[in-house]
Amino acid sequence: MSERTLAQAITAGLDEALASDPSVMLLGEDVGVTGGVFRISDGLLERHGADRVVDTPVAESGIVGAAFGLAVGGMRPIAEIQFMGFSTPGYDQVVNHVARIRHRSRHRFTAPLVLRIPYGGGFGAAEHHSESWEAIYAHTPGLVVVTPSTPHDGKGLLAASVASNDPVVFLEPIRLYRSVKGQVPDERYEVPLGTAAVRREGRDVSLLTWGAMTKEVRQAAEVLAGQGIDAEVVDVRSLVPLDEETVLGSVAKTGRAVIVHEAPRTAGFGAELAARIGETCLYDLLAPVQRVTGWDTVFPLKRGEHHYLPSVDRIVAAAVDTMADA
Amino acid sequence: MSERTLAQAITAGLDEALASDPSVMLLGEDVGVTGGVFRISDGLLERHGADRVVDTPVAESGIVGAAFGLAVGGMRPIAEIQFMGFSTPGYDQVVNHVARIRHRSRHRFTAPLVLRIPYGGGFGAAEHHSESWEAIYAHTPGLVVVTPSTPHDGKGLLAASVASNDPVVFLEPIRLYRSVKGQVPDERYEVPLGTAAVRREGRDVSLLTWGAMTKEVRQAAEVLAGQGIDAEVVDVRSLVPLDEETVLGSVAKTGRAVIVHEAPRTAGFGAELAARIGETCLYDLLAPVQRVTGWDTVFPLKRGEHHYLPSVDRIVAAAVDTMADA
Amino acid sequence: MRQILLPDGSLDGESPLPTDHVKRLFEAMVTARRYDHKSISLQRQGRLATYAPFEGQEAAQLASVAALAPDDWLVATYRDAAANWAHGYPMDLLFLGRVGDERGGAPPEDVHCLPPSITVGAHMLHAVGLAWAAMLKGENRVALTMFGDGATSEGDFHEAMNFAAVYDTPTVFLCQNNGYAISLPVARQTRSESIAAKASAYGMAGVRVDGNDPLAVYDVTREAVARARRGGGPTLIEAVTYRLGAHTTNDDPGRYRTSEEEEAARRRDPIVRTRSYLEGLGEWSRGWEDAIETEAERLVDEAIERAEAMQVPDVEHVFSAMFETPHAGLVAQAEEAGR
Amino acid sequence: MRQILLPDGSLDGESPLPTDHVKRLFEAMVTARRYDHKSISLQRQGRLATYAPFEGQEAAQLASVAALAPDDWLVATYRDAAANWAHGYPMDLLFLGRVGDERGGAPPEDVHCLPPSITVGAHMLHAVGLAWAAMLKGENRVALTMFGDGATSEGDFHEAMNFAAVYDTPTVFLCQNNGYAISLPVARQTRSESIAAKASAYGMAGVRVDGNDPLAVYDVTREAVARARRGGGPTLIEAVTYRLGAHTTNDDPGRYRTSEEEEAARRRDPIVRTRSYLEGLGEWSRGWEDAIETEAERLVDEAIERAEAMQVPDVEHVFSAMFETPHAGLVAQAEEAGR
Ligand SMILES: Cc1ncc(C[n+]2csc(CCOP(=O)(O)OP(=O)(O)O)c2C)c(N)n1
Ligand SMILES: Cc1ncc(C[n+]2csc(CCOP(=O)(O)OP(=O)(O)O)c2C)c(N)n1
Ligand SMILES: [Mg+2]
Ligand SMILES: [Mg+2]
Repeated sequence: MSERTLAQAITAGLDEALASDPSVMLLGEDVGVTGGVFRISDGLLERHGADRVVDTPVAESGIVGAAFGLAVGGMRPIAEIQFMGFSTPGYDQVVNHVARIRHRSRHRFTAPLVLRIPYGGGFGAAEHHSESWEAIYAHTPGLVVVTPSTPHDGKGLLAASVASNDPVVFLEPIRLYRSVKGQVPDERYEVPLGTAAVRREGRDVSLLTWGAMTKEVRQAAEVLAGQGIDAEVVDVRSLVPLDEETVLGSVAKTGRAVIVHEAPRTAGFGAELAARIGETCLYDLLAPVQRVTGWDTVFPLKRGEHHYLPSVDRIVAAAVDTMADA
Repeated sequence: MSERTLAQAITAGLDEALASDPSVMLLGEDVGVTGGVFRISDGLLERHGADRVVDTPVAESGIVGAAFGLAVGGMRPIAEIQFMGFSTPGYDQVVNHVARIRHRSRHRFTAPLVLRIPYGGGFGAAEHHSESWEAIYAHTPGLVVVTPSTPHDGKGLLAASVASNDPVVFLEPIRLYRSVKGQVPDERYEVPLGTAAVRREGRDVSLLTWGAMTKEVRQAAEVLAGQGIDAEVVDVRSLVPLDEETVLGSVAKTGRAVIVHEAPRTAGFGAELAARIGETCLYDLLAPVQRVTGWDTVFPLKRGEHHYLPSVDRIVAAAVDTMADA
Repeated sequence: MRQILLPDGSLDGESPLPTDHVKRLFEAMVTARRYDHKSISLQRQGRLATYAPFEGQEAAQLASVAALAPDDWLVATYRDAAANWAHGYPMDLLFLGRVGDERGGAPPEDVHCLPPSITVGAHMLHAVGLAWAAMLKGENRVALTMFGDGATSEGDFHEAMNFAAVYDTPTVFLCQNNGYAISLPVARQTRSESIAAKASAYGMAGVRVDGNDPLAVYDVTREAVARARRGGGPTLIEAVTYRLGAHTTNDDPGRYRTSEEEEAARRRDPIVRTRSYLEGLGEWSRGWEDAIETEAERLVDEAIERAEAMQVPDVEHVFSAMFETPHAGLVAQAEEAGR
Repeated sequence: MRQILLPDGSLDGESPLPTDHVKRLFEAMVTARRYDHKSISLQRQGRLATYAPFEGQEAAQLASVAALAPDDWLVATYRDAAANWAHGYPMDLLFLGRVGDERGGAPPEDVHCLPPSITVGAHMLHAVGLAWAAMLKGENRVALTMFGDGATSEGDFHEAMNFAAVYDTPTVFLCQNNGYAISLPVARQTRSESIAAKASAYGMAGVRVDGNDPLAVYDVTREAVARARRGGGPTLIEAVTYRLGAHTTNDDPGRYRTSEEEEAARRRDPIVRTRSYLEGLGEWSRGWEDAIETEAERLVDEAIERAEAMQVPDVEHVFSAMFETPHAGLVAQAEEAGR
């Protein structure tokens, strides 16, 4: 066990994956010599060599498309996109090829690659550096979509993603890279894809979230506790496959749900959760499901981002609202 | 008034737009000399000249990106993507630029373009020719997203789209191009963006849909009528902005909803409707909202597509189910 | 433009192939054309979905593939059935894809062809990745990717060419310049003096060859494959050919080209040219070609028969190849679908 | 590589610019550098978000823009503040964007600059579209787009170059080859012998120029602009320069380049070179440069003051520029946000 930040845990996970399987390789813009704009792959070029840790030209479709070919050809590439806002030039390759080759070829060919994408805002960045587009990946059949919010999950979900024979979109919440710390086993372990984690048990209302918003949601739960409301915090963690048992089970138990995400509300992944809750738990519901989300706007620049990001206050207010509705 | 198919109505709308505003132009693959793979722009090159009806190289990002510049520069380009499956190479330009320039420049620059995308399956096509990706456009703040299901709407929504000072994604249901006919005014008229249409009034259950599925949904409503169930058919038509009054009002009235779309279920636009229904009409609901959708799979090739597309039977069964649940 | 076998059937230089090999190529071309014609007629009968004919491009496809080793990758398009077949893709599976069945995308384990690409452009990067993987794994494999003139307008062409050059992957880029991207002639696709000339933008070798000349096509491809195999990096080959048929069975070429142009192109038919050559050598007879035709017909007919005899997939088929193991939500959907 | 003003300050050939114009360029370079240094220090104080310095690239940016008419479009990047400022983009708005306020993206009506592009690649197509629009509308406008060496790896570069050439749009592509895409040196981005050489793949004129030579940069840009304006089509200019500073204030160039390399590059500083030239002409004095510095400081300080004095946007700001008129759903969200 070592105390690590989320960033360090992911670095450790990458290192281990490279060390334990010669077919694993890393590619992306600036991942080698500089260790990536977030230094997540720091030291890996020195340790594993330039064949395995590859700096690419600025060409996202090239990165994903080449990674696809590498994967079909028997490698296990981990491709990095520098920021989610720059993932769209590679989106065609993901949607039309990465997600589909297994189906297209009836299992004859597979593309076991991991696409790492730092995402989310809250650090006053320039435009295109704060996006949360998990929904457009979750809407694409054939992809696994996960996002860790703890150092333990950072390493464990990564191990499971690299081991997976299906392509995995691995979303890394930038805001948490260095702001969460925790004990991380030094040996290899997997956090299974397709499992959610209950971060706090509670009876009154389920707070469902993932990625960086887990932080505000946990804080909100504490505030609510102070007001006598016992919130359950569910870190959905795996959007596809979804752990319905844990996520919907929580709502069935509490009868109330607040869904929290950074992405714009309309057609965000929160809508999917709300729809499933309505389908499965309608008769358990004591109040309408609430969504506390980013707005249907561009992610604002520094001066405006506090107006956009779901705040502890907004989450608390929504939860209180669901109680009042009972 | 003339009797026209949806395809003919759109052609008439394009012709009129070109004739009435010299800044309107058409660009896309094969739109000129051949009139497009669906012959929607047939005759327009001859009538309006090669400056205004432009055959482009096979380069979707180029089409959208150039259309963006044309629009910012004062033209009103109507750009065509040949099939929705080929829209993803241009998706980056749409999401990061077309949808954002107004916000980025505080109204100083705008991109009033129309992006026409034939979409949907049901005609036994090759892979990538049957996609329904409306959700990934609806999830993008800054875009208007509409889809006509009648010849009247085909021309009227197009007129409104071309006149709009905001970018419009104009989705054309391939399966309906030649299979629906109706009276279309010869003069110019607009069907306002942001309005839904009630295609059949009913008291028992609201069937919410858009695009090509309106056909099966209308048929389902007739079948249901035969079983004594009075279904209301709402053609959502404008996904963004959504006509909440009509769509949610219908559900509030009937207390039951079945949402029908071709796209994969998870994080499809149906989830958004279900979420809004849950938020707004929870206490009106007499049964869980149902989604009858494409599956979370690749759209199958010809031999399998009947397993995928929502059928009249599935829609009827879901509606009956909501009645039983009461 | 490299040429060896001139349009009149005479040679300019020496044949890189022994005559029996040329005869086998001729056989393959005749067989492929039978497949092509059969596909069009099956499509007219509603037995195949949209079909993209390759008539006129047989030399470009078959003579280039003839330069590959069986373990080399072939990453080609919807129009390259001849090439895929020559590289081992069973004809019945090629038909099956056009019948509208995903199982057509699953060539046998020992066949190194990706399923034909339907999207234009993206697959060239796949060939780069496959070649790169082979390089990293120390396998002695080359990846040849086929694409059209139209595909060179896509951003992915640029990124694929660049990656291949930067990482020196053993990739051969074979562009079949058949004159058109659907209706758009090459002159309106690019102002470049040729497609081959684009290679220099990537510091790559580029060569233009008469795509209807099987000997020259073979020769330049063999060179490119050899270069790639010895670590000399990628090559762009432009095979100048012509699509004698329609873009697809949905297309009407009369809208964008003249019959004079089509007739002139027919005179450059690679099969006619190869026949003249063999005839000149005294290696051709009507009887021999008739025998090839008869055998081709049998082969093609049996292939479509096998394809059509494949049981129509059940609902399970839609769900069963999305993931290695379908997850619970998908299993639930499959049950819902089966109801 | 085109050169006129040699590194030692002497001329090879004739200056295309009268001396007073060169002096104005010198003034602009010094002022821009002040802006650059100030931005870095403001960023360190937390008053600006991440900043991308252009030190060393002043000649490439300012001498090229000097060849534009006021109505011509400039479509440039995050690193091109000097160029934008020279084309009329108010300095306070350039600061404001970096302060993190969208109003920085709204230059006045008579300024024909798009907001600086943050994405790499996409904006080149915007310049093509703008130039095309001007052509169709019979306006006599050219669009100049600036981008880095790294951007030439993106598919959008390819599509932009191709569209510009195919439609003969009056577009000037100005690549500032500053040696790196963040950490990746040009030699590992492409195997092309130069960036300029890529022009021939599009049948376009391509020219390589010493980007630290303001006279040559002006000269080649003037030629390209004139060609575009008279309907002669687009040009690709590669201005070979060097980014003396970090990629951005978050970057540590020590990770990927040596101090020797940096020092050698400093010796090619365009300001030093221009100073030597003017000095040689007897047109420079320390006092004059000091006066420029003082004026620059005032200008820059006032600009940041104005930017920081702009009221912090309220919640309305987030919603009010998404559409011409916010639709009901958005109005409801704005109300929710305001609570
Ligand atoms: C990304 C993408 N865009 C558009 C299409 C539609 N389309 C199919 S074939 C074709 C033309 C391709 O021309 P070319 O590359 O010359 O190949 P050819 O058909 O002539 O063999 C187009 C535009 C597609 N399949 N994929
Ligand atoms: C599409 C996209 N991908 C990645 C990035 C991240 N990024 C910002 S600048 C840069 C390097 C660009 O290099 P170059 O074009 O040479 O311009 P320079 O920064 O040297 O001026 C990268 C990769 C981006 N902004 N946009
Ligand atoms: Mg072609
Ligand atoms: Mg650079």
